[in-house]
Formats: sequence, C-alpha cells, structure tokens
Amino acid sequence: MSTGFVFALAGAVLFSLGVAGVVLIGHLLRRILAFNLMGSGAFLVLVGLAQRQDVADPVPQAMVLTGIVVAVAATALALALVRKLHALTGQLGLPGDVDE
Amino acid sequence: MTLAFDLLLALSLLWTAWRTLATPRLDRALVLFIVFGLLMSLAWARLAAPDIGLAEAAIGAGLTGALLLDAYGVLRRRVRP
Amino acid sequence: MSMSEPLFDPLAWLILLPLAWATLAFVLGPGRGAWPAIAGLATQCWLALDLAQKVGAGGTAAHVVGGWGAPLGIDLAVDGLSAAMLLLTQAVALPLAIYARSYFKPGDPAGTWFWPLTGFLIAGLNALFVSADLFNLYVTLELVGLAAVGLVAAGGGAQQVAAALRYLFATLVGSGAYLLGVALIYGAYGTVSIATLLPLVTDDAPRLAWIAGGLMVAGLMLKTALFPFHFWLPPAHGGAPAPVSALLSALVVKASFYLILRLWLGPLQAVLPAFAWLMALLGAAAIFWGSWQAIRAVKLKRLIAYSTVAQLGYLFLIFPLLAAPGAIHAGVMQVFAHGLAKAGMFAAAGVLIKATGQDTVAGLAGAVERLPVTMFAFGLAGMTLMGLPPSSGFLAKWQIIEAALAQGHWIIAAVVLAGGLLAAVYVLRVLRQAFLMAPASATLAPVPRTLEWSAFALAAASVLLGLRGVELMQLPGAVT
Amino acid sequence: MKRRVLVAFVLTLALAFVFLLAGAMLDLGPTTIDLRAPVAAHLAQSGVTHPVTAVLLNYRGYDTLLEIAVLLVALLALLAVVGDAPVPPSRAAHPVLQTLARLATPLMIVVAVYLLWAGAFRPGGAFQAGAVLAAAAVLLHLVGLQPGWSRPRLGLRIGLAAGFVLFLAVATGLLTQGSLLQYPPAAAGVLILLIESGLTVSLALILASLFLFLSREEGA
Repeated sequence: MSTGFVFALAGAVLFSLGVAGVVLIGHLLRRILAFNLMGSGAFLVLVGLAQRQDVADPVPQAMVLTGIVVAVAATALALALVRKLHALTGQLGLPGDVDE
Repeated sequence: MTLAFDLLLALSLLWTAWRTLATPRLDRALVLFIVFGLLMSLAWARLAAPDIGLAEAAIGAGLTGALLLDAYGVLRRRVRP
Repeated sequence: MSMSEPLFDPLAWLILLPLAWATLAFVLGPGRGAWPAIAGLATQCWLALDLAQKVGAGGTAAHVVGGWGAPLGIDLAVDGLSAAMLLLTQAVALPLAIYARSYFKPGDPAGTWFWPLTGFLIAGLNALFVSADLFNLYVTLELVGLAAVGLVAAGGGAQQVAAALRYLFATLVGSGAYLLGVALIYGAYGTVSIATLLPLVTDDAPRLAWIAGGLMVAGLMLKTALFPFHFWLPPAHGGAPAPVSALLSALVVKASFYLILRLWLGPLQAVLPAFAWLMALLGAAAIFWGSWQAIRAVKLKRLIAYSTVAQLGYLFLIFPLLAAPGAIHAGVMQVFAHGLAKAGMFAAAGVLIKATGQDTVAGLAGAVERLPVTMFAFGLAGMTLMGLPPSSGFLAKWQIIEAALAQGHWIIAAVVLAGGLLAAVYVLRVLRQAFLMAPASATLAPVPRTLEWSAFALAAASVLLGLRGVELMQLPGAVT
Repeated sequence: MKRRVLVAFVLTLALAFVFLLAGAMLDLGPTTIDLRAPVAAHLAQSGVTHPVTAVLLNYRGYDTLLEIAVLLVALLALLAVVGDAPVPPSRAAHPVLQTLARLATPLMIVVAVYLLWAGAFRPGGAFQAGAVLAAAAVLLHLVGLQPGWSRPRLGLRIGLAAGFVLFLAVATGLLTQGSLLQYPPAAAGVLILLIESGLTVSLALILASLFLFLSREEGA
C-alpha cells in the first residue's frame, strides 16, 4: 500500500467523521471544528488518491491550496456569526436543534 | 518501515480528529484541533506536498487556531463577566 | 463587435464587470456603489443578450482561459442552457438593483455592504454558468454561497443570524460533498475538465464514478433546498431583507439546480440517470410539502419562501422525462417563470412590509385600495406561480405535462395539476386578505414609487414571457 | 433515547459510506489522463520553475483569481455581520512578551519576503508569505501593541482590494493576448511576481482583518 493510498483512506474516514459531526453536534464551535475536519478529509482524498502511485502531482496540490484558503474564509465567517449570535442571545446552539 | 510510519500518522490523525469532536471539554478540543493541523502538515510532507504543509501550518493550524482560541476566550469571558 | 476580437469577448466581461464594480463599491465604502452596480448590470444585460443571440443562432461560445486549453487549463463554454441562465441572471438582477437602491436607506445596517456582496454574488453566478471545469465550479459555488450567507446575515437580529448560520452550514456541507466528488473524479480519470471527461465516463465506469456522482448531486440538492434538504431555506429567504430574498430565491438556488442538470446531461450522463425517479419523487414531495406549509404560514415572507420550496420541486420532475427534448425546455421555462415571478413577489412583499410595518398575511387588509400597483404585481406573480395562461408558468407546466403524457408518465402530469391548485390556495389567501376592508386605525407608511414599479416590472415580465416563450425555449435546444 | 438512535444511525451510515468508498478506491486502475506530463512540458513557458506555483498562478490562475474574491467576500460578510463597534482598550501583555513580539516582527517580515521570492522555484509563494505577515499582526495584537480595528477606512480598503485589483487588471489586460490571463511567455515571470507581490500585501491585510475585526467585537 502506498503513502498516497493510506492518506486517501484516512481522508475518507475524516470526511465522514466531519459530516457526522456537523449533523449531530449542536454546539456551534464544535460544529465549525467538524466542518474543518470534513474539509481536510476531502483534501487528503484529492491529493492522496491522485498520488496513489506515490508520484507527486502538482495539479491537485494547487487545488488543495485554493481549498485551504476557502476553508479558512468560511471558518472566519462562521465564527463571526457564532460570536454575533452569542452576543445577541447568549446561546451557542441553534434553536430547534438536537442538543449535545 | 515508511508504511508503518504512514499508518501510524494516519491513525494519530484519525484519533486526534475523533477526540476533537468527542472530548467533553471545549478548551481541550481546540488544542487537539491545533495538534490535528500540525499532524496534517506532517501528512502533507509525507505526500511530497511541502507547499500545502507550509500553508496548513500557517493558515490551517495557525490562523484558524488563533481565531478559534480568540472566540473561545471571548465567549468564556461573556458567560461569567 | 465580434468574437474575433478577444478584448470584447462578452463571456469574459460577464465575469470581469461584476468583479470590477463589486470591488469599486467596496473601496467606495459603506452603503456606496449603487450607481456603478446599476450601470454595470445594464451593460451585462446587453452582453448576455448578445451572447444569447449568438448561441440561439446555432453557435456556441468558448473562452480558453490562459490559452492552455483543457485539461491543463480551465475552459469556459456557453451553450443554450448557460446562455439562458446568464440572461435570466442579468434580467432579474438589474430591476432588483434599482429596487434595492430605494429600499436601503442611508445608514441601514443591512445595506452597508450590500453592493459589493451583490456584485461578487452575480460574478460568482455568471462564472458558474460558463465554467467547464469541475474544480473551478467548486470555487464559484463557494463564492456564491458565502456571498449569499453574508447578504442574509447583514445587520440582522438574532433570528436572522441564526438563519444565516443554518444556511452557512448547509451550503458548506453541500459544497464539501461536491468537492469530495470532484476529488474522486480526479482520482479516477486524472482530469476535472467537463469536455475531457465526456467521452471517458462510460456505462462501465468504475464504482468510484458512481459514488462521485451521488456525492456531487447530493451536495447540490442540499444547496438547491430540494425536499427533504429544504430546512434551511424558509428561515434564510424569509428572514433576509426583501431584495436579498428576491436574489436568493430567483437566482441562487437555481445555480445549483443548473449544475445538477449540467452534470446530468454532460459528464455524468452514464451514471446519474439511475437516480431519475428518486429526483422526481423528491420533487413531488417538495411541491406538496412546500405548498402545504405556504398555505399555513402566518408571515408573508415565510409564505413566499415556502412557495419557493414548492416551485423548486417542479424542476426535479423533468429528470425522468429527459428523453423528450421538451423536458429541458420545460425546465428552463420553469426556471425563468419562477425566477421572474418570485423576484417580483418578494419585491412586492418588501413594499407591503415597509408600508404596513409588519410581516404578516393578516396585516394586509386594505392593501389593494392603498397600494394597487404592488398588489397587482403580487397578483401577476401569483398567476405565474399557479400556472394560469398566458403566463410563462403556464407554458412551463404545460410543457412538463406534455412531455409526461407523451412518455406515459401520467402521474407526473397529475402532480403538476395538483401543485397548481395548491398554489392557487396560498396565492388567493394573500389576495383575499388584501381585498378586505382596512381597519380604520391602520395607517400605511409612504413607499417610494421605484419600489412599486420595479416589483411590477418583474412580475409583469413573468406573465408576458409566456407570449414570447418560444424564442427562449429554442435556446436550450442547443445544449452541448 | 431518541438522540441515541439518531447518533447510532448517522454513525452507522458514515461507517457504511467509508467502507463503500474504501472498496471503490481499492478497485481503481490507472487513470487515462496524467497531467504531470503537460505540467512539466510547459513549465519553461510558464514563467516559474516550481510546478505548484505554475498551476496556481498560470495554468489554473483563474481559480486563484476567484479564490481571492472568496476571501474578500468572507471579509465583507464578516464586516456586514459584526457591524460598527467601538474598539475595546487593548490589554497590554507582560513587557518581556512585548519585547519578544517586537523582535519577532522584523524576522517574520524577512521570512515573508523570502517565501514570496522563493515561490517561483521552490515551495512558498504569496499565500504562505501573506499568512506569515498576518500572523505577525495577530501576534502584535495579542501582546497589546496592535489595537483591534473598528471600521475599514479608505486607506485600509484600498490595501485590502489592491492585490485583487492588480490581479484583475493583469487578467483583463492579457485579453489582448487572446484570452484572460494568457501570459506571453517572455513576460510571464515578471507578471506573476508582480501579482504575487500585490497578493502578499492584500492577503496579509485580509487575513489579519479576519482576526482584528472579529476581536474588537468583544466589547459588544
């Protein structure tokens, strides 16, 4: 088994864990963490699967660089919303959600 | 040998990720998340992707971690002023 | 101006222009940038029309970004379907921009960054409609999604922020699933170019291609708010300021639908049709559930938002019918009909809320007498949603029924008819309330004329389009 | 009880998905297309010698252009959410920490310039350089030497947008070459360095803004 494959498999698990986290966890900061895990999983699959013969491929690597920047942008916006919600309501969960 | 290292690294990634979501204390979860980012940097180095490794350490673990810790600090202070 | 002059390629300028005026509006500062936006959108309308005429005449348009060509570089391509979407986007955005300029008073916190965010939103939509590269499409999806969330949240109270957060997580998980699908496609085929993938993905595609297709479509369904993934839409579209609700309902949810259709007819045509009846089933469920919730809604904008859930359902009824060319025409006509009518209806609702000071159906008593233009606009838009002739909504539903009966799927025809009746119930509920006598105590705040007439223009266009629908429907005949 | 069932259901679904995906990945043969060859073949005309930078700013530079737009949108959305708020008084950290931060800042600037310059031929580039510069600003903020930002004034807005405007202008100007971002090979290296320099400054400002505009909101 190649390095690329090992991390592609790990990426598949991470992605599923992240999605499950976003769906199941009510606490919003924790949900942001789960979203980031999901993203990291997708990035690992993108590069790992393309490099399953263990030859570096710059194209998916550049795509992941783009993806990381998009993820941090989304995280910052999510945090701004969470902080605003907390300032307005004192809550760290969304109304009507299943709680932890 | 390298396969063993890769497997170990992949398993630690998954374990850290799981603990990040499952650990009951939020501060510990945030620290674990930053550790996760650093492990990701290592994984990128193993995947011959040093550019992503650098970016992950600086942006993924560094900036995202700082944003999260800052938010955590503010939220905790608000709860008990 | 001709295609041989690359400097004036309308395809490139449809992306460059909104990026430029969005950035200009940001540099100009809070609340500024309305006029550059309106001027830019007017030019974009002309560019989109120009492009549609070329494509309608049987041509296609392409732009090889960087000059490399796929699969190394990124290609942009316009066929009839994308030309139609571009046309709708500019045609809806221009009147809404004129509306929004009067809607946001100076200093309104919801309008602080409206213009740059809208510019980036429009740029993202245009870029999405012309992109022929699956990863580039991911970036455009994120651009559209984050701009839309920012517009929903802007200056809002707790409910609006909560709605924006729900929307943000939905849209992020949606694009995350799409991205994993793209990763698998790249792993399986070594390219993300649509044109390059087209001959490669065949009936004996590896299992990974099926999983990729499922992931991409599931993510896009979440972004399109197809039942049962609609949970985020009513609070977001119902809670945002009226011009934002209009942009979101008319255009943003259509973008992810367009992408599903693009994948379905293009690179994943060997894989996706297995899910055709699942799509139609969910579409039918959306029609019934959305209409039922609209009938029960207390708040006016909530009612209109649930009507969007229902109207999106029709779009998914066409998937089992795609063997007949009429099905695509029906889909595009429904996208136009709902886009124009819903933009007009949300705009009219914004006027009514400003005038009555409350967002409830019950508060509308007497509106017909005091705001006849706006109520007429609401009625015209409602006509299109119900599918009454000669509106474009009628044409769209007629086409779906025709395609369904031609292939013996009478059940789809029955769903369309039932959906029209349900729409009549919730539209007439609003109109009946508006015809009631106003309580003597009620006073209406004055509302700028521009708001009333831009709402009217959109709603009237949704009806009048029915008379000129044939030309529009010839456009997507040229799907490549 | 209901919650337990939901958790079990979702986790089972996730696990099933992992197995399905892993199985399909293991089945995979070699790909028909391999982009490594064309990436390497055109490297000489791309203006840089590091393949990842060539993809990021030349072959797929259009992705990067839109990605900067995504960052700007996130910042705009953030500003729209948090609104105007007074800057809270910054809490000064221990003088030793402040001195350390003062010493670290020039060092980080040197690292950023090196990363930017190195990007043409080895790992590095505008994103990493911008992130390091942003980290310097965040560090200064954390020790109380850099107050949070209350509202983006004209100068800051110009700085935030400059990198994107430069990128957009180059992309548009190159339409004369035949299409968006079609660098003439002779000028590609210079143009890419120009774009990256602009991006470094703006990215640093944007990333720092994501932090500094958020952190002032604590007074709310």
